[in-house]
Amino acid sequence: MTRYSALSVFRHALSGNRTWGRAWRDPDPKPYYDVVIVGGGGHGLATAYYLAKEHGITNVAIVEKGWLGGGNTGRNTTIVRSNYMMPGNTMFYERSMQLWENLSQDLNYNVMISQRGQYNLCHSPGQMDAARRRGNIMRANGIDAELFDRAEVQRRLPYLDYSEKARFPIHGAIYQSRAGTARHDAVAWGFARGADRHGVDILQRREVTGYLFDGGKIVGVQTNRGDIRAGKVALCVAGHSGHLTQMAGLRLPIETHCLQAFVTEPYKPLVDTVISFGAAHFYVSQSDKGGLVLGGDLDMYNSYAQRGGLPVVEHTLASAKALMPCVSRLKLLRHWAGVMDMSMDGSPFITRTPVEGLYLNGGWNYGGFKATPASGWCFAWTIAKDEPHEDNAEFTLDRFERGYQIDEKGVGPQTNAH
Amino acid sequence: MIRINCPVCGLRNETEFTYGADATVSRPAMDENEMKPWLDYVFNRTNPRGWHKEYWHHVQGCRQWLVLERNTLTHEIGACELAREVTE
Amino acid sequence: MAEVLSPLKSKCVAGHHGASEKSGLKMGTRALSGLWQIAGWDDFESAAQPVLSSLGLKDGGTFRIAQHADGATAWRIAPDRILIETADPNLENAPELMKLDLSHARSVITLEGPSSRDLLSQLVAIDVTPMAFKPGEFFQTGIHHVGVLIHCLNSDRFDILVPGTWASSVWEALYENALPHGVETLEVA
Amino acid sequence: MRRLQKGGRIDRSKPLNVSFEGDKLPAFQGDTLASAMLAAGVSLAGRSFKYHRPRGIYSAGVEEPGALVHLREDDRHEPNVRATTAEAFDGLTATAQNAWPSLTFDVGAVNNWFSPFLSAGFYYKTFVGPFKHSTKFWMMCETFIRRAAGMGRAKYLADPDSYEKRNAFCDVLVIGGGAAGLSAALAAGRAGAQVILVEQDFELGGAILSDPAESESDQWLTKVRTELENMDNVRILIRTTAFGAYDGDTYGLIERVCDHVKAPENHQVRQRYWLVHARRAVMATGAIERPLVFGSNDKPGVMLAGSARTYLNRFAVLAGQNVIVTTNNNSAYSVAADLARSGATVTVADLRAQVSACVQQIATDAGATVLVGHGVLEAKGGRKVAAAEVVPVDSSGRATGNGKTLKADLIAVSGGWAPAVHLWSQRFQKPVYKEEGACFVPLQDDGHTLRSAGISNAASDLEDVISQGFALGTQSAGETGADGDIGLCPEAFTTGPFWQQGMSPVWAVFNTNGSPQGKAFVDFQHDVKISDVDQAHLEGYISVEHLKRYTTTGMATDQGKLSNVNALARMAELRRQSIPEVGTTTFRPPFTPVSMGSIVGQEHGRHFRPTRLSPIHQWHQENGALMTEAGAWMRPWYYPQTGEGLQDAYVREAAHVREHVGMIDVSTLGKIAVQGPDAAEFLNRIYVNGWKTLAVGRLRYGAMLREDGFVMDDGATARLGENDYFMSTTTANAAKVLAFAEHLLQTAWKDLKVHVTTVTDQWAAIAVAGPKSRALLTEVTGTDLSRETVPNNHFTHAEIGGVGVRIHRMSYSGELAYEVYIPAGYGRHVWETLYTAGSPFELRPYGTEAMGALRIEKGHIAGPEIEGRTTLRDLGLEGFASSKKPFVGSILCKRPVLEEASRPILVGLEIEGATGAKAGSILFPNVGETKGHGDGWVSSTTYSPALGKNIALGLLKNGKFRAGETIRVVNFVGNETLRAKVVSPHFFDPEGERQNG
Repeated sequence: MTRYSALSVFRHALSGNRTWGRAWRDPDPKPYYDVVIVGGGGHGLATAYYLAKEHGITNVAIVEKGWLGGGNTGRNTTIVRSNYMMPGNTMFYERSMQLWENLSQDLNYNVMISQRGQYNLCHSPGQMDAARRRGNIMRANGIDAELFDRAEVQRRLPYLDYSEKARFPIHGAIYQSRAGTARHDAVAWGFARGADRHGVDILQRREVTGYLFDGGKIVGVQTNRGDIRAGKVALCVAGHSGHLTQMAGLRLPIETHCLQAFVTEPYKPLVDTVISFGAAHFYVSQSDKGGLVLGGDLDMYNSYAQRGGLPVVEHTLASAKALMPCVSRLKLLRHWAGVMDMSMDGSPFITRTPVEGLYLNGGWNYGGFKATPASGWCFAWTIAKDEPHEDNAEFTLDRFERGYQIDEKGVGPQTNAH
Repeated sequence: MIRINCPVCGLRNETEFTYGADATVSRPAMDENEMKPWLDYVFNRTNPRGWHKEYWHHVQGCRQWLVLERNTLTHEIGACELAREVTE
Repeated sequence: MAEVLSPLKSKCVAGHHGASEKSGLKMGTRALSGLWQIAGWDDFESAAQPVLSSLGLKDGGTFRIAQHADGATAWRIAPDRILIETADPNLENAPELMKLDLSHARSVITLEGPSSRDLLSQLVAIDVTPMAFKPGEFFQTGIHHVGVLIHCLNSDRFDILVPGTWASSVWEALYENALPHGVETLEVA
Repeated sequence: MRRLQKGGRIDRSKPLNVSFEGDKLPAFQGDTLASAMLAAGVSLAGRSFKYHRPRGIYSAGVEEPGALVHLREDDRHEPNVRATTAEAFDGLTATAQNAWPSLTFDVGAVNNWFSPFLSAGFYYKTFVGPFKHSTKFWMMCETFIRRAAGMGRAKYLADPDSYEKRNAFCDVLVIGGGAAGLSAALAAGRAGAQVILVEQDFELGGAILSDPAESESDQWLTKVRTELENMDNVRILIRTTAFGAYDGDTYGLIERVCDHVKAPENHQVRQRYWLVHARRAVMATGAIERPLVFGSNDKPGVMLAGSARTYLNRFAVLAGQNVIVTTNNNSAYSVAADLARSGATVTVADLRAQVSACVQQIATDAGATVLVGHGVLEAKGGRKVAAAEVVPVDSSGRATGNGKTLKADLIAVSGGWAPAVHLWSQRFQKPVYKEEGACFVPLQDDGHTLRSAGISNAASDLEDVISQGFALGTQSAGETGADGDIGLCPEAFTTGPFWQQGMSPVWAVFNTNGSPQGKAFVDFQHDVKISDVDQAHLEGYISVEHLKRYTTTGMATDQGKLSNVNALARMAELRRQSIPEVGTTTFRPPFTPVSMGSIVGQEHGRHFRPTRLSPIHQWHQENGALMTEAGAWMRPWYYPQTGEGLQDAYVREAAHVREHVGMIDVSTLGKIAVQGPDAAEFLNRIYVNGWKTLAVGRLRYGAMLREDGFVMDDGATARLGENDYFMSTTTANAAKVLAFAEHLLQTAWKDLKVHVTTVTDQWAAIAVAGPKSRALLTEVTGTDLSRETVPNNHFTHAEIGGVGVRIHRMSYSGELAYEVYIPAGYGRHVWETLYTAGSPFELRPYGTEAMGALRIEKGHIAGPEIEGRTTLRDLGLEGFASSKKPFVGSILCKRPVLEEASRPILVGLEIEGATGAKAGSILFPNVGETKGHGDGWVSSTTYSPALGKNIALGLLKNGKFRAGETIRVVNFVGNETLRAKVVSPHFFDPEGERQNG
């Protein structure tokens, strides 16, 4: 396995880039693994990586129905941040942030963590108060946060609409300087390469169709290309969690919804940070290639179709122009959608399940990408030790029964409102 | 653009409606005292891939709640009834 | 008695706006003579009949076609609700029927002119071509995210019933979109 | 390159002023910017994305990867405009982009020298930097990368133009105005269907426009177009792109209304966004020619063969004098022949081993030379093509011997054609691969309402194109019920070799050793070379999605219209699989990039969202109120006197209410009529407290929960009549509560005879509060409002200024107070009547900030406390909940965590010192660390004029038992720590003597 560096790039270039080795193997499955991870997205790959690296469990397979990183890992708006307020979330996302900050070095793969900062704009005194509470919780937990007034936001982001015409005036913003973006595909590839290096088998184009049971315990998976036995089966299939737990007879507090993302044509640097609009569900950043990456609201109805509807296209672009009037003459290049688990309180699950041998990582709502490293790290811990780490202790399925809803928005049990 | 055939107003764009909730779960009776049926009603979902029954509210029309059959994989639309006329 | 103040009063100042030398539209408002909702339950239609009859209305119309009589118009807005415009403030009482005064809850934006259907098609996601939307017909839909009732009076004349607190904003949406057609705003009569 | 003296479809009588990089170009009406550039001999049009290599004009259409320019200036500046689709207009100015300091000397071109180190994925392997736990090194590198990347430069200026949206309905939407689309529209139109025909070009005709003018095809076009133009039921939209096919048979179109003039005039819109609901759609979108891969195949002077013919026949521009036409199919023979006939020296290098004699003859008859079994190995020259190295090749494109260098200023390439299946693929699924023609086509399924005809459906010849179009038009119209006489299919016209007849699937030319010569590009705009595809394969990025993302092929502004199949073909070859086994990526909307402004239409600025105004709004504005947003509403925040800021104003206003009397516009409260024989039962279910005993003439405070047991809303409800209740909700939750009530009544509680109707618009409401409120209202109404006649929580009817109103006696401020409900149209009149009559009582208006101060003094909860995560108990409301009846949320509110004794509950805080606390501060014990989530938070704060100190409401763990304790109030983001004493939230008049007085 080549160690990547500027030197290796130089060396390979001299030989015409014809001597590179595979980033990961394409192995045949073994009959038995200690852990079979279902889903080769960022979370599954990260789980495998940390199982091997942190817990020495290397007899692990990832079973992916398509190609690794082909789901939401490669369809999101690439934002990373750790500005969560609710106990149960705050330190989990901060762990993720800390892992992000060293991820390129750890994986020897540049996942392009760009800590260009993120602004959450506020448009009323009430929103400023809510932002202050969030910022204060972050700071009390050792996470960076700053609250800016209108003048400071205008000084920093002069291209937003501060005119009389703005329907929702900007009152200020909460800012996290360590937040930013990461190159989403690279995250999947980097974890895949890292896991592979530790001996994890990545089995692509193999779809799980059912489970192998021994009594009530799950002891493996059935796939469209044969059975694989396993000590533990771990689901990392956000978007399809309900479908895969249904096969084990489990209903979840999850619905699958469709979230669209948008990219414009590439332009020279225009927006050098991440901006979230507080008056509507909208956020924007600019990729290194130059495309403005826009995100909006859910399509609102349950959907497994990886394509979105026009109302949200209209809504998102209107939000973009309301926030940044200069985008009007810029052009939308492409829009697509990902399907995701929307949970009843907007927060995830990293947990054992009532079915013995089955472990669940899902319910990521909008927040899956930024959670990737910590999700893998905590899930690996949970699988290895059969108990949660304190950072994912609240991400259990029984929290609804107990009344412990981790509801960052305070909107209640309505999946499409989170 | 999903188009819904409201039994009162006719075929309309989804923008006139709001999506409500899964219509396959029914609300327990008012005097239900057990916790479990309420937990199931409020939180747990079958979340099917394929045909689904769901509540939509025609907020910019007749303000009726509708039960719509819709395919979550293809976004095909099936029957649509007034919720009040649905018999379980 | 004081005068009823229309939320559109400040908008309705006589003048020509937008594209010069074009006058595709006239926009104005009119006062509602009185607006009532009657609502009932199982046997709504027969419960409503005495009220309708007393106003000279044959019935409550259909979900698509308004029922009109001298001084009264009825719109069947839901299976068990009818909206009635009438100057008569003392509607008949009927058992199993609830009356609700909404005379101040709606404003009317009047629209007429050769471009009125074009303008509607800019804001309404419904087929408003003459074949599809005929005089006497109405529908409830959204304009600029606000629920409205649009009533076709004749080939190029429409009444738009708008919730009063949104009326100013809906007016502005219509007005901005009307500028390319050339628009004449009419003074409140 | 030169403009021919005659021919073409340009209007030589209408010369236009057009400039590129400051140089004037000879242009005519009917030109595109690209044709004018070619006519002027401009070969260098732009720079590529990564290596900043010189790029010329490669195509004549939407697939253009190279000639991307800045168009127009100042606030109408537009980056990344394809010169090939920009219609020439008088006053057009264009400049080059992605080049610094100039197009001809571009510093970024240094990347080209380093290209071996910038191969696929190099950035994933480098720039990590030596420092652990730091992203600084990468971010430094990123700054430079970002500056070099991007294409055009956008400006921060607001767009001066306007846009509009139009909804349209039709039976048959025909997408594409070429032979197939025209035939389809004709059939559907004759049948009597409502038809919309869209064409992205500024002329109908499609590929016919590339035939010599006045040929047989023109006569066909004129005849069909004329008939269509005379049909009332056919709407023809030119300059209109169908960019997306969406659910519900909805199609998005963009009509470029004014992009072909310097600026829109007289309120014209720049672009129009059509949302078309079409019962059937015919996709007649034609095909896009495919490039061939060889060394330096990106050099200016290399052009798609069909495009060279378009420039010749449509724009009368001969794009080269010495032309190599290289092809793997017959279509390029028409190109060779037309170019040769126009005076160029033409050599055809045909990659195929065998080419039929009659096809060869087409070229040779016109004077061209044909080399069968030959391909171009490399384009030679500096900034543009000067020669081509032509080699004999085998069936896989590998050179079999030495080549010869031919002088050339144009290399016209044809790698076959790819049907434009984008719209179909967006809507349905991946297209299917058709071996014959080696291309992806839509799956023909009669269940689909969008179907394709003509070349986009890989029609075999022209007759097939026309008959497919006509048949599908007929069928589509028939399915919508249009059954008029369609007559006969218009006769086909003769044309040259048809698109990719005879195609041999070879797309690249290699050296004898199997490697490409120099840099051979797959994706021109993103500089993806065939060696990058090879490397991706080597490293295991072998799925099409990995390939695309790792090499970025197909991700440029042309979205792979040119690169897609060649990259797939190379990967298939490397994987020793067929192209369909390797698969294709999914096409996503839009088909071509669309301006964001067009989709937004008029919904921007103030009209981004509608605004809701109280019936009294104008008065507030006229009287100097500062307004604030409250959801969709605008509300008076405070009424500043000269020189006053927010703080001074609200303290004055609040103090005034406690001392005299004030009034506030509360028309924004949600108001719901609850009517029917079961109304009381309904209220009993939806509120936590009991309603069965409320008498007519009285009102009662109520709180309601969500289904999960958390507090949802609160407000007072009055019983107006036997079956008639008037519910009020908070401003913020009005719509939510109404929809929830309707849902319960129509789904779960169908047996209840209750109607709920919003009456928010029907009623203006004014709260009159303060010790003098009774005196004022008594005087102005002449009604007995004494404590005995109208005690708290009662209402009465009265008249103010001749208007019948309803006066509710209830208090939010804690003062003696009333809410006056007025029919909305009289709201302002009553407000003004009160204002005038109130003068002797020192009546003053107050805003929401003072209202907040008053309610905080009383410990009344509002939005900051009902924040979706608080329970009745948290808010001190548990006493309201009835234990005798079930209500919404009554079971789930008993879940263990919701009943934990240690939950933060509502407390009052008296802030020590002169500085007030900030809402959102965190509460900590007086000693110890200030870490974690603290003991609670501050929800609402104010300076209390009544108490003369700063106070706050907060939620504090074990708050019930901490009265008197001093705690810390930490506002980390404001760098401020205060101390506060925990007290009862009922700061002021806890016994309620004032409000009950």
